[in-house]
Amino acid sequence: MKFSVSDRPIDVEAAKIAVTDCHCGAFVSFEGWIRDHNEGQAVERLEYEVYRPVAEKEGAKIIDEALARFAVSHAICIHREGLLELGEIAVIVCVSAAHRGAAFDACRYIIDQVKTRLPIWKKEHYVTGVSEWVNCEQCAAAGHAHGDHRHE
Amino acid sequence: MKFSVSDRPIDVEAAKIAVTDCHCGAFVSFEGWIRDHNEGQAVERLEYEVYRPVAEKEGAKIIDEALARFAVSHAICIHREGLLELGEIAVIVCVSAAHRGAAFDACRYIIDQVKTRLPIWKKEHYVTGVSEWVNCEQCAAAGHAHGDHRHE
Amino acid sequence: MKTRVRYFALFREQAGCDTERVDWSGGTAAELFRLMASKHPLLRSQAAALVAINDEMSSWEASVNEDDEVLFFPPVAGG
Amino acid sequence: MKTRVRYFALFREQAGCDTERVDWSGGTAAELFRLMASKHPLLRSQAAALVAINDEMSSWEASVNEDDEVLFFPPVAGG
Repeated sequence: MKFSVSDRPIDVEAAKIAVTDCHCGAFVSFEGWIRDHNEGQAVERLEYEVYRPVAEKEGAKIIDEALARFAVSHAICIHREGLLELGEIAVIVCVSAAHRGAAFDACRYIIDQVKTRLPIWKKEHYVTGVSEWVNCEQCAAAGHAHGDHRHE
Repeated sequence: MKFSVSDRPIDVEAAKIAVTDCHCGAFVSFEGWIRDHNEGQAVERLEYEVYRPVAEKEGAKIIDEALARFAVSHAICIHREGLLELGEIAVIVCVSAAHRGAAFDACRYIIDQVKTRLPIWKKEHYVTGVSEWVNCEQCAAAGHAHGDHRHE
Repeated sequence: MKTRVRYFALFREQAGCDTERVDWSGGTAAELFRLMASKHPLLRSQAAALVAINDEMSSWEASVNEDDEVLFFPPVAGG
Repeated sequence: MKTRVRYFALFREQAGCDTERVDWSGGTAAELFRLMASKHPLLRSQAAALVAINDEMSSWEASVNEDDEVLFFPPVAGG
């Protein structure tokens, strides 16, 4: 499975083995780690909600797009769901290729797309006891507060 | 040690632990693998010659440059020397950062610089019994045969 | 026309339910969202919100057909 | 003026030795390389070859000083 959702800790070694190939000279991996703060707030734990039927379909599409656009041999992505503690791996992307340029480009493409296209949401539980749904990257980058803008 | 040369198999887990940090949300790693062919020839094994006094000094400089240029928290690079078999890891770069963009950029910067600035050479041993020093990336990219051009 | 609507994450909390059936005159996914927002005062449209119809990602301008299931995704935040 | 020269990888094979002492009139690292190439017919300059003086990376235009150790690096190929 090129893209999958897991409710258990991600097996990094297994993900790497899935892209191992004696024709490949380059391996690039990305891991998203649960860090102890976000936008100035101290985070205690994190909760991922994943709508699997669409996430799995779109995730597989993203991997296929990366394989088609870049000269890479293998690519895999695993995303966690449920409650995660600090330091846990939320998402992993592994890519192997003959040469490193394509491996870097494909790995970055996959994680960029995964973060903006898949129906996955995270709720941060702060040390203050408050919890909050985290807005998408673009909204955060634009400096918008939650819910103060409209789309359509 | 941010940059080191190793004559034993690279401990991937230890390299990752060296950059682990609860303030970091992104981890990017690159591994160079010994592949079974190069420029059309079947490779049996590979030999790295490293001139350590300069490689270690320049390698540490490269890591420092990456830490100064990109918003990353930690970076490490380990390069093998001696005889390597197919599938072995020749070099690893691990970078951790608050955000992924800088982690990708720094990781790529480090491996690009390591490949062009450090006094490290590889000799490929082909299945035909022949062995040959591999030319630098730029020469290979320019399609030059060994020794058919002059510098200065 | 009957449509099944599903809410996720923040939208589920704002709507106060995860699924509902709606009987309406039909239209685009965007029009359906506005209709539901008028029913649920807390439900507010968000930049970068996404919509899927019958488990396929869709555009907000897509027409909703009879018996479609429409999924409203608030801004996603994977990884 | 006395200079110690060291060859690595391909250059070592072309020069047929890894270290030698040379007594010359002095000059730049590039001039020293050309002098050594005239002594060792197989030793040929290469694009992207590098030079270090006293274990510090240097430019080919740098002047070699008395008692310097000059390292000739053929095109590198790490990773």
